[in-house]
Amino acid sequence: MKKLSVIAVAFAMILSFAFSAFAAGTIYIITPSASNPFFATEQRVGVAKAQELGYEAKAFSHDDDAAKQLELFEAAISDKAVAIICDNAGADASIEAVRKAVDAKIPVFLIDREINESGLAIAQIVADNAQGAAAIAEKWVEAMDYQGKYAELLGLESDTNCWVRSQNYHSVIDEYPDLEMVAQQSANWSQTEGYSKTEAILQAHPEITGIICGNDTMACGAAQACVDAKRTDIKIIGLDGSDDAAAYVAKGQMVGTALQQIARITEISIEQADAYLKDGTKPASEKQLVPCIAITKDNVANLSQFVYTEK
Amino acid sequence: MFDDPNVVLHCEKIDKIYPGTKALDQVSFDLLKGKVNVLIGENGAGKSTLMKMIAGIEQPSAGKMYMDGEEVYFKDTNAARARGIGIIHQELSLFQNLTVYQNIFMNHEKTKGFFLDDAQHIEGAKKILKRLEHEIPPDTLVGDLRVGQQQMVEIARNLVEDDLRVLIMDEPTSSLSAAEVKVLFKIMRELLEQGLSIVYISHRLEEIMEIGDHVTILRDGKYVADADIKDITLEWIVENMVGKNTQYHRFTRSIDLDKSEKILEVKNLSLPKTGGGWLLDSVNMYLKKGEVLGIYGLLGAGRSEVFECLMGMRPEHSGEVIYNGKHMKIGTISDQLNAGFAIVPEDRQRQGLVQSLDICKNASLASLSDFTTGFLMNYPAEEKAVDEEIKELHIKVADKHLPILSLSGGNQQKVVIAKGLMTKPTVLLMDEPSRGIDIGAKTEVFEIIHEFSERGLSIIVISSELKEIMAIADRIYVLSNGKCTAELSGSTITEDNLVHASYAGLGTGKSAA
Amino acid sequence: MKKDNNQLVMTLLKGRTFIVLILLVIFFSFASSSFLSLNTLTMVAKHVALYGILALGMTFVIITGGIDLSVGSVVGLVGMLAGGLIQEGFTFGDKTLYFTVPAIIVLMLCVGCLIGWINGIIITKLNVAAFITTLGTMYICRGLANLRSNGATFASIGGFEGLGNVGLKALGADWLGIPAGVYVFAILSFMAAILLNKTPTGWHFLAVGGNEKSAKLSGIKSDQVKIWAYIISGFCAAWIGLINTAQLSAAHPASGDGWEMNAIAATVLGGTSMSGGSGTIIGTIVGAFVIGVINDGMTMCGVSEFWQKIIRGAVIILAVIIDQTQRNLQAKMALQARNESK
Amino acid sequence: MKAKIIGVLILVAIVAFVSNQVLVIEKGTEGQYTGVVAFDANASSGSDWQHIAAEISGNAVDINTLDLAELGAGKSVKFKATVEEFTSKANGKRNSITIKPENYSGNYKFTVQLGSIYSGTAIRDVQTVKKFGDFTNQTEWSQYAKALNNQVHENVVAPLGINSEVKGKNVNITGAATATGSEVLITPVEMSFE
Repeated sequence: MKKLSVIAVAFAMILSFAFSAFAAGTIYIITPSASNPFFATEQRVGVAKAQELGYEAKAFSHDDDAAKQLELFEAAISDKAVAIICDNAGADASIEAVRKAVDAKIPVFLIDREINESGLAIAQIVADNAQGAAAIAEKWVEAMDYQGKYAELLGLESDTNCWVRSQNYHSVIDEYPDLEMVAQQSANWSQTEGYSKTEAILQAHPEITGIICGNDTMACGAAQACVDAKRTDIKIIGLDGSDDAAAYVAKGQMVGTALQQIARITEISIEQADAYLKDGTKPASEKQLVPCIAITKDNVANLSQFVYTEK
Repeated sequence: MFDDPNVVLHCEKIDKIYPGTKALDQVSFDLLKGKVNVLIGENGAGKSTLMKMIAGIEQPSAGKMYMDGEEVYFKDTNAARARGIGIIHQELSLFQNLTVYQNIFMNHEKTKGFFLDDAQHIEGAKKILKRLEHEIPPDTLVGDLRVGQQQMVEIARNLVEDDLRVLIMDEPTSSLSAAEVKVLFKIMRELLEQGLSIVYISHRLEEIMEIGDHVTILRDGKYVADADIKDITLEWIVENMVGKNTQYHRFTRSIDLDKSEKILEVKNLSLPKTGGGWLLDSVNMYLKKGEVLGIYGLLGAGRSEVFECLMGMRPEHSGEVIYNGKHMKIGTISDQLNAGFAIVPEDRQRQGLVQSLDICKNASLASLSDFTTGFLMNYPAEEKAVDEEIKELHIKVADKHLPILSLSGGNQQKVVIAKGLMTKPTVLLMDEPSRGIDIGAKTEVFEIIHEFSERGLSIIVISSELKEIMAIADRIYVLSNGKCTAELSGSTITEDNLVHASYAGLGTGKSAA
Repeated sequence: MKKDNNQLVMTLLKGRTFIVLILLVIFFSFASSSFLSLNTLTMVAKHVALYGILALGMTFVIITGGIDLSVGSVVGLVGMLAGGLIQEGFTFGDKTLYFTVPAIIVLMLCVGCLIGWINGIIITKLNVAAFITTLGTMYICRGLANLRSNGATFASIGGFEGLGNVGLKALGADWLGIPAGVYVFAILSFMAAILLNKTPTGWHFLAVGGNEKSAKLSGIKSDQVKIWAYIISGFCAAWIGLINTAQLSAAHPASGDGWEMNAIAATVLGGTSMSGGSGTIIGTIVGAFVIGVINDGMTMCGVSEFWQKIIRGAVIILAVIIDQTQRNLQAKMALQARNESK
Repeated sequence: MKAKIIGVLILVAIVAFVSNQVLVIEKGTEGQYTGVVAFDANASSGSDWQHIAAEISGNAVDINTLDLAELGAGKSVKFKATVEEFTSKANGKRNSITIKPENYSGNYKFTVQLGSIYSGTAIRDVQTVKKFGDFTNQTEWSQYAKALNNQVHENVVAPLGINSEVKGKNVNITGAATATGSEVLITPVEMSFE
């Protein structure tokens, strides 16, 4: 009997989370892990904007697992969602999931990252990682005075963006023969790993004067490791534009970061979804690049919660 | 070459050496055709080991075996089975998680094409169980059966094959009721008529006289004697089993135990056995201050269980314990330690010592809380206490921070005793304190026992060695099959009394004496 | 009176997973209007197939008293190898070999079996604990999966007519409205049930897990039996590697990360004892469905990711507690029955 | 023994089956079988260059008619100017000239980048010959931008052999201009010294 009551309590618990208001339809917002402030911003802004426009919104994480993403898409289809907003789990591995939704007549709006297929999603509102990486890399090259040894922290190697960012860093940096990369390690987008890998690299290559990082969480880890090792001479860049990174930039412990205007991108996607659902208006072009803004000490004050406001 | 039509299997000078001990020493054995060949001997005499060789479970270190005039070598049970040798193990070796028919046909499965033919299994199981007069539903889980029923399933497993020539039965009746034993004997006679040969190991002497044809006695891994049952008496068997070798010096007591008060009394101590029956069945005992009390019995008689109950390791026991004149509620192990009980366990390596710690830590492990200052260890105090104990027990130690395994067995045992004594006990429980140590160390251990009892420590000693217990104990309780079958003291402590009492509880109702 | 009560509770406990499954389905049908529909149930079945098939193999391993942590990584590795064979072929000297899809399927199943075999050999012959061995192979396989493409994805899983390697996508498609993975799940479940219940080998799995010493005394080659359990597990994982790749239309080196835990959870929910010796295929299937229904049901109800994890964990622990309760009660009832017959 | 024979037979069957189900081709000749051509940014930019240069020239407006505050991400511009300074950084990889446009009186600073490395994506961003949507992803899109910058160097800047002697000369420039703050960066598509 006791066991049954335990089960009953468990059900009641689920129940209390289950019901929320029925509205003009449900928008699914599917992003990578919400443990990262960047993706948490996508979920927060997305849900808020969708509710403001009168929709119910459900936010989920696919944890960069393409199979889990497919499961979430299929759940959305079964749940008869009216639209799906997705920051996807891989340019190639996500195509099938998007196709599934489109086949079920659910419009898909991709944000932040694109997929390697046109004509499926209504919109792909992409943060221009390539341009952002190149832009901040140029700032970094200047800060390095075009010479010196440096290390690179890569993101999760199975993630498309990891390589987009790395390639575009290198498209700028590799033009300068006096800049030499002596270490390249994956820190899996993680702050802890960014910290520990940086410590290890500093031990092995004390001569480095720069570290380029695939995202801000790793860059923050690297910056902290350099601060702790009293290596104020090391020039670090990241990419995302998080508040944590901005704090390091403001203190001069990082050279800069590139802001992906993710709050803006998410809002645009919901607005476009709303327009499409109301009267079928599609955006002018499917692929829309939203440029990144290079953030350095000069303009870091303008950045807050992934929103850039000129002051 | 060996060829005798009356002998199914001949063992020629078999040796079996385990690390440290010689379990079998040049044992030759003839397995007579169509007979019940009885093997008898005290615990550790090597009966089961010899049977393991014949059944292919283990292989002899030296010696040969012959069957049908040719030499045979059994590399595993399958090889022995192929020669028609089956074995019923002393410990049940059934699959508790499977059904009766699955157990019976395990590895002898009947198939139709690739698939199991369960209909045939169930049919076959029913037939065999009917023959055994135990019509257990074949799809019952073995884990749900009584031990006696499980024993029947074990026997049924061996009868399922038609080509069986030799059946080894290692104490098959130890958990059977009188009625079940009758059925078993009936089946054994049937099997003999069918030309099977049986090896029968049992402690129940009167059973042996009833069913046996030929008896072989082993002692300490050596052959002692063999004879046809019709030519011998129970007394002859006991005499040959016990032997007349070593004698220990008997200590003289300076304490007058008659005037000593009872420090511990146990009334109606019972301990249920999982799977039915009792490990301890209404045992009554008392212990006086300064007394050395012996508990004698065969393996599985319930000796260690008495200690386990007293040390709080068996919360499921029932009965009353009076300690220092007051009723005592047995708590956890640490409660019992605090109350003044200490134990020197039977299995030194597994229960007595922590191999990874050094000598000093092993000795002080049970009394660490006596050597603390605040939350921290007071190492000087600890080392001083250990040093004293080492001196008192004459432990030969070069450096007390050496690994415990660097000591000889006897000195290891003394460390375990030191550990018990360091808790400053009122009652010291010693389970087989002389096991696995050489004769010199044994004497020293006995001296320690004597010395501490003279100082007023009350000690209970378990031993399965007659000579030892007779030498050190002031008074002896004999346990047999969970029952207390005798209380001996002074002149009544004789080998005959001890042996007969130790078999008394096993009888099918009447006493063997 | 009390005895009847016990028997009722016992029956409920034995069928607990199934009862929980029914309750969950009823609950989610009320909680989400679109849950109880053919489409949703097909979807749940498709998702269940993924870790259900892993759980089939895991059931054999756990029955023999082991554990296989490497299955998730084998999924990733097999997917990458299959994707690589389709997209880049196998280069040998100055020739490149392109296999047909049936050949790739056969090869990949062999890879799965091979990894299982290696696990089994290390565990039985070299006496390394199963947990450690498969933890090691888990890392190795994940590393190899990433190494195959340097972390990149193989996207051209469809193959090319000209290279004769079209067709893998069929494993991710629907056949007569039912996903291919569900057919594979059904067939493998059927085969596993036959193997476990209807063949001598099946008995040997149970015997080795229940009492290895007795099994050896009965002449069963317990090492071989255990090795087979790991081979079966690897075989099942290879199927998931192929199906998952086909469903995603891309081979992704992070695929299957952490799925071994889902498989273990499904197996345990299905009543397989972690100490070995008991377990059923049907139990595992029901267990997999319980997890699937919880996952999809909670998603459709909009339960947040973080809460989902908490609830999933609670369900697993609860299942084991109930399992233990059942065992205790069973022992108690057996004792009771015995005392009465006395 | 029986099991071993069956095992070997199964293995042989697998090998036979797999070796029967394989296509062997010369390494690197996949294209002949699949008809797939890999993306090549340089090839693509080469064929587009003439159109793009022409488009930028055609759209170019005089810098004095523009509100420079709205220059932002890029516009096509043309003007005549005087070279004030020639700078060379990073071993000649980052050459540039600062110029003063004719008739300009504002306080913006004008720099023309002369390579060999060019920053930014101004050329790509002002042209309309190719769109982002024509490419598979942003990587290709950014490779395309870089390839266009290379075209600038090859076709426009390198032939002129510019060095510090250009200081004080007058120059005619058409190109793509972007602004950050009060600095205008020009990537030329046509350039001639007088």
